[in-house]
Amino acid sequence: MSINPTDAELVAEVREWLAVNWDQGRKHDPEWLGKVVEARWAVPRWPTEWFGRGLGDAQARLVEREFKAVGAHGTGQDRSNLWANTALAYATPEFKAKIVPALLRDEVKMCLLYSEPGAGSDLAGIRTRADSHGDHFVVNGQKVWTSSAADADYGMLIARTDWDVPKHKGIGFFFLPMKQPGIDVRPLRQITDEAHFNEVFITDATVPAANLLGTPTQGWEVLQTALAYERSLMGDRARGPRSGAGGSTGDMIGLAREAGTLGDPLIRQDIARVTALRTLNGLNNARAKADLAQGSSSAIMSLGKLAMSRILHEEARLRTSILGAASLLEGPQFPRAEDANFLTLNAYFTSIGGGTDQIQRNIIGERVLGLPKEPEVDRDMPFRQVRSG
Amino acid sequence: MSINPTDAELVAEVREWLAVNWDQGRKHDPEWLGKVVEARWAVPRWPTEWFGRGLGDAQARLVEREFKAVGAHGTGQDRSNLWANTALAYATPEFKAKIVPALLRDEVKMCLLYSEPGAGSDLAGIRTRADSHGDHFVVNGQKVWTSSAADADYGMLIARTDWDVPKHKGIGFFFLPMKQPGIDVRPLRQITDEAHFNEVFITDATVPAANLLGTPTQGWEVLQTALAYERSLMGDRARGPRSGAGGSTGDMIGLAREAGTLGDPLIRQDIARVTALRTLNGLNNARAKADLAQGSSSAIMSLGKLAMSRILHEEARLRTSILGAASLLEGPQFPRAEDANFLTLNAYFTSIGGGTDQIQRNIIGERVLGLPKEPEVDRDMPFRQVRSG
Amino acid sequence: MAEFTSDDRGALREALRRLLQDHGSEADVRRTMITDSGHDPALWRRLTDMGITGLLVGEAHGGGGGGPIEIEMVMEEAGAALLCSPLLSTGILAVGLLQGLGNAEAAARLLPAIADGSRIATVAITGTTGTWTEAGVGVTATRSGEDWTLDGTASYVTHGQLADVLLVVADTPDGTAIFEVEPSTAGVAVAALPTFDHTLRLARINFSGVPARVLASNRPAWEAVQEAMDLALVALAGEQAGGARAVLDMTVAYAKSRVQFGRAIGSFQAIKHMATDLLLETESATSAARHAARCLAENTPDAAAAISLAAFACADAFVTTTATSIQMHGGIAFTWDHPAHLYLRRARADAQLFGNSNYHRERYVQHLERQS
Amino acid sequence: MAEFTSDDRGALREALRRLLQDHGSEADVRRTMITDSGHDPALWRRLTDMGITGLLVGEAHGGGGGGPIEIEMVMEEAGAALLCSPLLSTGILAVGLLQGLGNAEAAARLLPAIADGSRIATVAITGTTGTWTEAGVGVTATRSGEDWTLDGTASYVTHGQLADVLLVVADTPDGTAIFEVEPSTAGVAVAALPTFDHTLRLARINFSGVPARVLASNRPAWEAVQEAMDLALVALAGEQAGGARAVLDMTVAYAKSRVQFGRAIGSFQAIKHMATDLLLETESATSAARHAARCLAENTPDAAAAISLAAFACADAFVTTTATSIQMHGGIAFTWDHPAHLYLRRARADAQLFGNSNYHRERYVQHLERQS
Repeated sequence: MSINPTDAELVAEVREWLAVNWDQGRKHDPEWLGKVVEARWAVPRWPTEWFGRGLGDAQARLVEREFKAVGAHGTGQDRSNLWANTALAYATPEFKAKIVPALLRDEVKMCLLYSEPGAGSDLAGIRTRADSHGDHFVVNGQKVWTSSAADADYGMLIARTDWDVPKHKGIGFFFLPMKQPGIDVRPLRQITDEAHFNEVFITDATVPAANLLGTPTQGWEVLQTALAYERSLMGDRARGPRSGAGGSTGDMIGLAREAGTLGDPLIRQDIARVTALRTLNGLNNARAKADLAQGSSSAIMSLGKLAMSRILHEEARLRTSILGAASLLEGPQFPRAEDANFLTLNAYFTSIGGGTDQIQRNIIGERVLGLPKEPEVDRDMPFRQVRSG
Repeated sequence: MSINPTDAELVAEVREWLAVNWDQGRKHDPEWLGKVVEARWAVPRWPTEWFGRGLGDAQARLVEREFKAVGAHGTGQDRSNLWANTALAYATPEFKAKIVPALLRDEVKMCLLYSEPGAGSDLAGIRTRADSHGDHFVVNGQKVWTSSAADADYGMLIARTDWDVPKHKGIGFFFLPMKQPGIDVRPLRQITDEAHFNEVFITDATVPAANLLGTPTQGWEVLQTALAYERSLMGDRARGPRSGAGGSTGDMIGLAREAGTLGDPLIRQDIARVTALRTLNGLNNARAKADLAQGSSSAIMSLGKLAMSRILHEEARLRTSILGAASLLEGPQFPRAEDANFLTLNAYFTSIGGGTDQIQRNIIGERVLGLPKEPEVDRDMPFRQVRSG
Repeated sequence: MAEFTSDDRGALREALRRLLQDHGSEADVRRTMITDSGHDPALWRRLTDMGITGLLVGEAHGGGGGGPIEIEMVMEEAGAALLCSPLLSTGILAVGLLQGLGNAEAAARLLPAIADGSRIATVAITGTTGTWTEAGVGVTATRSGEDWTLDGTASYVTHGQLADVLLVVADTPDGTAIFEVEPSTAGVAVAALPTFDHTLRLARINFSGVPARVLASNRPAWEAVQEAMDLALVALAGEQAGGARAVLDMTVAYAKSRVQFGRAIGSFQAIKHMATDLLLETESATSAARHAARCLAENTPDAAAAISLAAFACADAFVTTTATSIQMHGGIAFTWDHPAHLYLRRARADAQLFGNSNYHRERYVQHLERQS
Repeated sequence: MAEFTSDDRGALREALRRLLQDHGSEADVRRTMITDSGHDPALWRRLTDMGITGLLVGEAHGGGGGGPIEIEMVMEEAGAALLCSPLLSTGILAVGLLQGLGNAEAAARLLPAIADGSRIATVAITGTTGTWTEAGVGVTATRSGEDWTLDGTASYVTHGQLADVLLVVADTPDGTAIFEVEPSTAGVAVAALPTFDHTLRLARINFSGVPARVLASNRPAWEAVQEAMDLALVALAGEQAGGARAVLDMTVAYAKSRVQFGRAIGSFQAIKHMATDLLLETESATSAARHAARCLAENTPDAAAAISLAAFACADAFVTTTATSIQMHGGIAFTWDHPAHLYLRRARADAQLFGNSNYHRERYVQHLERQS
């Protein structure tokens, strides 16, 4: 590893390393990732003490480009590995030393333990408690909307550690070991009749104090960091038609042609309107990226999720219109109906999940347009006194 | 006048009186109204001390029916005369004796001095001041959205009398004499290029203490009574097309036929949608009346203004669609365009005036659906400290 | 028609509401909707005992002699409770058609068993296009002497897999005619269609050289079919209005009890204003459904317009209310165990049966044109 | 076409913005819009000096050699300031048509004077139907040897009463052709039409046996007209996006400063959420307008689709934004003296010129069909 390499030197080094170590058939297994970590390619932006090279963003992207060119995986985790980044920023040295390399090698499975049945839009209103017992905390409560909780080794948990301070100020952030008796993971059946999420019931589970990130009441701040990583990665998480046969989600023309309704002037207007929404969102995103590339931040970025919510609801509605009575049906025999109906329901994943459209509008109104916040009745009140329901 | 007459006796009495006193060509002048008042037909529900007969509602309606049958005017003022009812309920005996008969005889012209540039949705936030000087108050401030202020003898004024109590608790309600030097009435030019309203600038105007209704700080309560009278009378205050040539405001079929766009499937759907809104509102109102007649109050009543706002905006939009490029024009040469454009602008009279749609939704949500109020930051604060802007 | 006083109606509504509380709860619906038949025979018997299944059947044939006003009211309650039953098919559509045809023999033979709930009938109208118009009929009838045989496909047949008697609308060289077929007849193949609304049952029925009894009509048969569909549309409008009301009530109750940021979410303008708009939708749907029922009962000149209006206004109101309700609930309504999606499924189904909103808007405009 | 760097564009935008602040304020607009001509000749000279009136004219003819990207940008500023001027008619529509026709003689004769602002031209396209399609043309041209005469009516001619030169689209037995007419020619009757948007001027022009010079085209003339309209639509899209942005900014500023119930109204969800939705509309309109300009400048295969998309997306966004803005302001915006209605008037005008949104949506779908 050369110190302060030129671009050419860096590219030569990574190419040479890949030439020696990467073979096409290779799986992205922990063994490969271990090599990548060891060679300091996993997190080139990170400091050298932590498996990194202290590279700037531009050079790190050169590394990513070379990996991508040969189809290799494992670099760029300083951007993409939510778990490792969060741990690096806030974990205790002892826990960091243990967990960070394991995360970079993908040896531990993770899940998020944030939302609760009583704390959805108001995440700071969580009531899961973590009570300190010296070298460990005891956790009790219920989490919901957790993906992959059944397989997880650790959950990134927010839990209340102090009930006598305002709600944002009494939260701790933990790496909670998931494989222990006090943790009961149940699948959560969605309106789409799938179960991508879990409910997690936590009863007297323990977590070592060393697994705390930041101070016992610094959790809200840690969470903001973790959420920022998550957001920067998210992109468009909306899923396409379930049948997989619908082609581009935007191809309403093809759908209407197939259904024999493309000649209907009402359908045609609707296709124009709805296709335009998706196209405009694409143009907005392209403009936002161009603005960012020129160094000026863009208001548009924040609008993406809200726009996508509308697009998904409108596309589902249009599909229903195009199909007419055929939308009464479901099942694999009727893939178009299945798509229309699935997408109708699944659109709520985007309009509710990760902050409802209404909460998004608050955020955009306040952060982008600079409109004043609403008075918050519980903001400065000891959490113990905050009304729940 | 018989005491506790039977229906038949009452009808006979009013018929006989009308036969003697009413002639068809008669104008509704103060002289006629004076006779009606004198004969105690003006306000038959009111007590006998105040020109009334103490009749119940059913009998009073019999009187109204007889007046209506011959085309005579002047009875039922116990329902319809906002000014007299308000004065009767709250004025001092001396002022009442002077003003009430004059109001019943329509000898004094009135206007409302409620809204201010800084107090629209938030009427309790008025900053026009009325400072007590013993036997009179001195008034300073500015009122807006006043109809007929130029001709008025008195304005029903709300003004702040105490700045050190919360906003609803420091307001006085006055009959302000309008013909005095301190009052400057200016026409307010609307977006429709009409001037149905005025701005009223008040500089050191005086009002006798006797013209105060209720106590000096009871004004908010008096206002609620006055507003309730106003609401019960309002009905549909929306105006039709300016050209007068548009026929029924709901006849979109005729308009489209004339414009040659009735064959357009998009226009047809739009006509169905918009005509339905007006028809549904009519059905809702009919159902509300039937419910009321059966003694059960109806949620629907409250929805009328909100529904009408949407109807008016939608009808104006539809007219524009039907006309197409012709809507670019205005003026008497182009009455259809004039209608479409006037109605587009005038729809805001209903969606803003008398409480914006947004305020209406608050009221309906709270009063009809029982949803909780928002926290009000200034409700219990001395008004002096309340933020303005 | 029998005379129902307003007290009679109130008592019937109250009894039905209580019955559905006791035997048609959400848990009952969830239990029933996953059965093959999709309805609960025990509940069906109770509905029969209450006179619901035969409500529209004339008294001469053992029914209640009710009309559009009564059935609209019943369907408001059915919609609120997501009732799983073939009432729409047998007690409304088939009864309406049989009574409208003017075939006394068939009426006398079929109506009593429909009224007493022992036979379930339905009407097969549209083919695979799913357009409930004369052009959409997918079955053809061929005559040979006095005998008729049916060929072709009927689809989206409501409760077709439950029916003991099929009334089949078919094309003949002389226009539309109505036929009576027992599903067990050779050449009839009834295939259940999987429905997005799990509380509904639909079938596709193939006819291959099926002998059928023609139910002669003393009037153009399509007119009678249209009339039966109009009756069904009034009933559906009631179901939609009742469903919307139930969803609104559920949503408002949640908005009052759910606390976020230290206060009930119903105190936030976003939620409050959505609720208010849904109230207007729901009230308007109720007015539209009841008005259509009254016009149809009194056979007023504008009855057809009133029915078209109710058809699209109620369909759209139910879909809007249920769809918005999920958004207002947030995550909890994204779960299977919450009832919101059951209503959304029902609303989406109701919005397609017997023609969608665009179709009914066009019909409505045609009525307006004639009036104008 | 000249090469404009991004710095050139920035400088031009900045200069224009400053000019309009100084000489095209709301007070200037109100003063100008009530004059007969509806534009301010002094401001027009300043715009000429800045190179705006001739921006699209080729450098060979004394213009700036700009293209769609530059004119879209200029029109964003014009829309924001409600600029009263015949720029759209003379500097865009007429220039576009003259440059697209491929008639070198006419271009050399007319373009320099348009570029230096000394002559104002416009294009008469539609007749009294107000549909900007070939079928909507209301003037007929008759040939006699080498001479042509025009008869009929053109309407909704933008700035027709200001024009020194009329380019008239007319039907001939061999299809559409373009003619040049001076308004002072005998048989030409120009009548100003009163417009709801007081910042716009429209005229109806009658032609009665008017001798006219044919501007032969080396391609189907309607194609050239359509291209000129496409250029005008891109310009209008820019005006709409810029107008929407100005209205949004004005509204947000008001929502921050206006206090009711002891707090800024922008802190209420009803207002905040409306503002957010308008932001999305405005950003989308801006993206659509700029994308259409870029596609047209680069003549990409999907340019026509991009222009149609911009035409309806920007038109609807401007109308929605201005209409919602009035509601958000409340009573103050119901007064003549508040600028909100001026924007609404402009938005409603822009939504009709060169085809309304339904028309452009249909065009857009036709492009999608060809791509699909």
